[in-house]
Amino acid sequence: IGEIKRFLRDDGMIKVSRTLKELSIKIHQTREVLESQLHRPPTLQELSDEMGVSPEEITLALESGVPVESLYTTIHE
Amino acid sequence: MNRQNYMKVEFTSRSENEAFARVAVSAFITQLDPTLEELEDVKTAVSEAVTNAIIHGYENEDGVIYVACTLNGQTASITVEDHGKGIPDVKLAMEPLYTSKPELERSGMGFTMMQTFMDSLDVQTTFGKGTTVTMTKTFQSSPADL
Amino acid sequence: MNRQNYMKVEFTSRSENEAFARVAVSAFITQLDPTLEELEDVKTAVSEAVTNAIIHGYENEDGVIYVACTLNGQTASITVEDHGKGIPDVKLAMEPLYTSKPELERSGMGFTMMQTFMDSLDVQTTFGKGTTVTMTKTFQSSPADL
Ligand SMILES: Nc1ncnc2c1ncn2[C@@H]1O[C@H](COP(=O)(O)OP(=O)(O)O)[C@@H](O)[C@H]1O
Ligand SMILES: Nc1ncnc2c1ncn2[C@@H]1O[C@H](COP(=O)(O)OP(=O)(O)O)[C@@H](O)[C@H]1O
Ligand SMILES: [Mg+2]
Ligand SMILES: [Mg+2]
Repeated sequence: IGEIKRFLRDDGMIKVSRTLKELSIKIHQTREVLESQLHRPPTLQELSDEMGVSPEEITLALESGVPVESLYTTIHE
Repeated sequence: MNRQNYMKVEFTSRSENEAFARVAVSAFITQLDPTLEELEDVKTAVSEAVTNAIIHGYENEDGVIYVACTLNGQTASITVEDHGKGIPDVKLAMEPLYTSKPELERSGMGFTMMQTFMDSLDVQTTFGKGTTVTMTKTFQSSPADL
Repeated sequence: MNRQNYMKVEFTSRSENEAFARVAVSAFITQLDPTLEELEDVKTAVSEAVTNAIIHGYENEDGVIYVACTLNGQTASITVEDHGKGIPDVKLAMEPLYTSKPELERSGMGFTMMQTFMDSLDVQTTFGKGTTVTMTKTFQSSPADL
């Protein structure tokens, strides 16, 4: 069943919810990288330029994504 | 979620608000757990309708655009309304490749894209008063719900 | 962007629309180029105000919530309005830890959070008619513009 689901997903069945979660993880990773480069929190535009994703899309991903608190465990699992 | 859920958003007709309109609709529709492809389709259709309101309806002057979305089961009904100049000949306007602004390098494919990416498209317009575009799309149920 | 830009959104008072309201406001204020921290502050304040409208204003019955956002320079002004039951004693309601629904394990910290995370908070209410919460926040200019 896992195989079938994976096949379906890869075949145009990918749920937005999954993509947004992945994007939100990437946003938080990018933010950490930029913050250490700039020595201050990056703005949305800076994140957007770095990731090639519009600031509005970023706000959507942040909302549907992984809560910041559970990020650490997700990334380091 | 048996009764219908709706949202309406209104905003200044500026191109910098187009991404906002797209994301507002996306955020509301994520409740139906769409696939990436389904959501992309809706976003493209909303973009085209909002761009039309900005550049044709209001001809880049400040006006107000209204976007509404109603959810009924797995079906979303979306309207994009402007109180701009209206369309003198809708049948002609909806023809593929027709554009009244060839000088702006418009493709004339906006209505065709709305038609292609959504399940239905209806255009109501009164010349001199404005235009309301209504589109619907039914989303697949989540595999988990089947 | 000299003239002021605004958006208004209305939606059914359901908890599943809270995320929608947060995204709508966040997506709109991206135009002021906030940091993620600033965005979190605004989202928390909007959440608290919208939750109050849902559970206190409409007591979980279907009603309509109106959220508006106006941008003026680097300042965003946000209102959250309901036409629900209103607040009999605003001064008491705004006190930290006060809640009229202790049975729901509410923290009584909603207004305090709005006050903490935003620059200003104003509550207008008429008992039996509804409540309008107005909050403002000024964002730092983009470091790149300085
Ligand atoms: N909201 C609107 N208000 C006024 N005219 C419109 C509106 N939307 C579309 N039109 C008219 O319909 C034509 C076709 O629209 P469309 O298919 O999107 O092509 P394009 O935008 O590339 O011109 C436009 O050129 C314009 O004349
Ligand atoms: N929109 C509203 N409509 C009616 N009453 C409200 C509204 N917002 C707040 N209140 C009242 O103010 C009190 C304090 O609100 P808040 O500080 O958010 O605490 P809590 O929501 O945890 O009770 C609520 O318990 C309620 O009695
Ligand atoms: Mg067009
Ligand atoms: Mg509260």
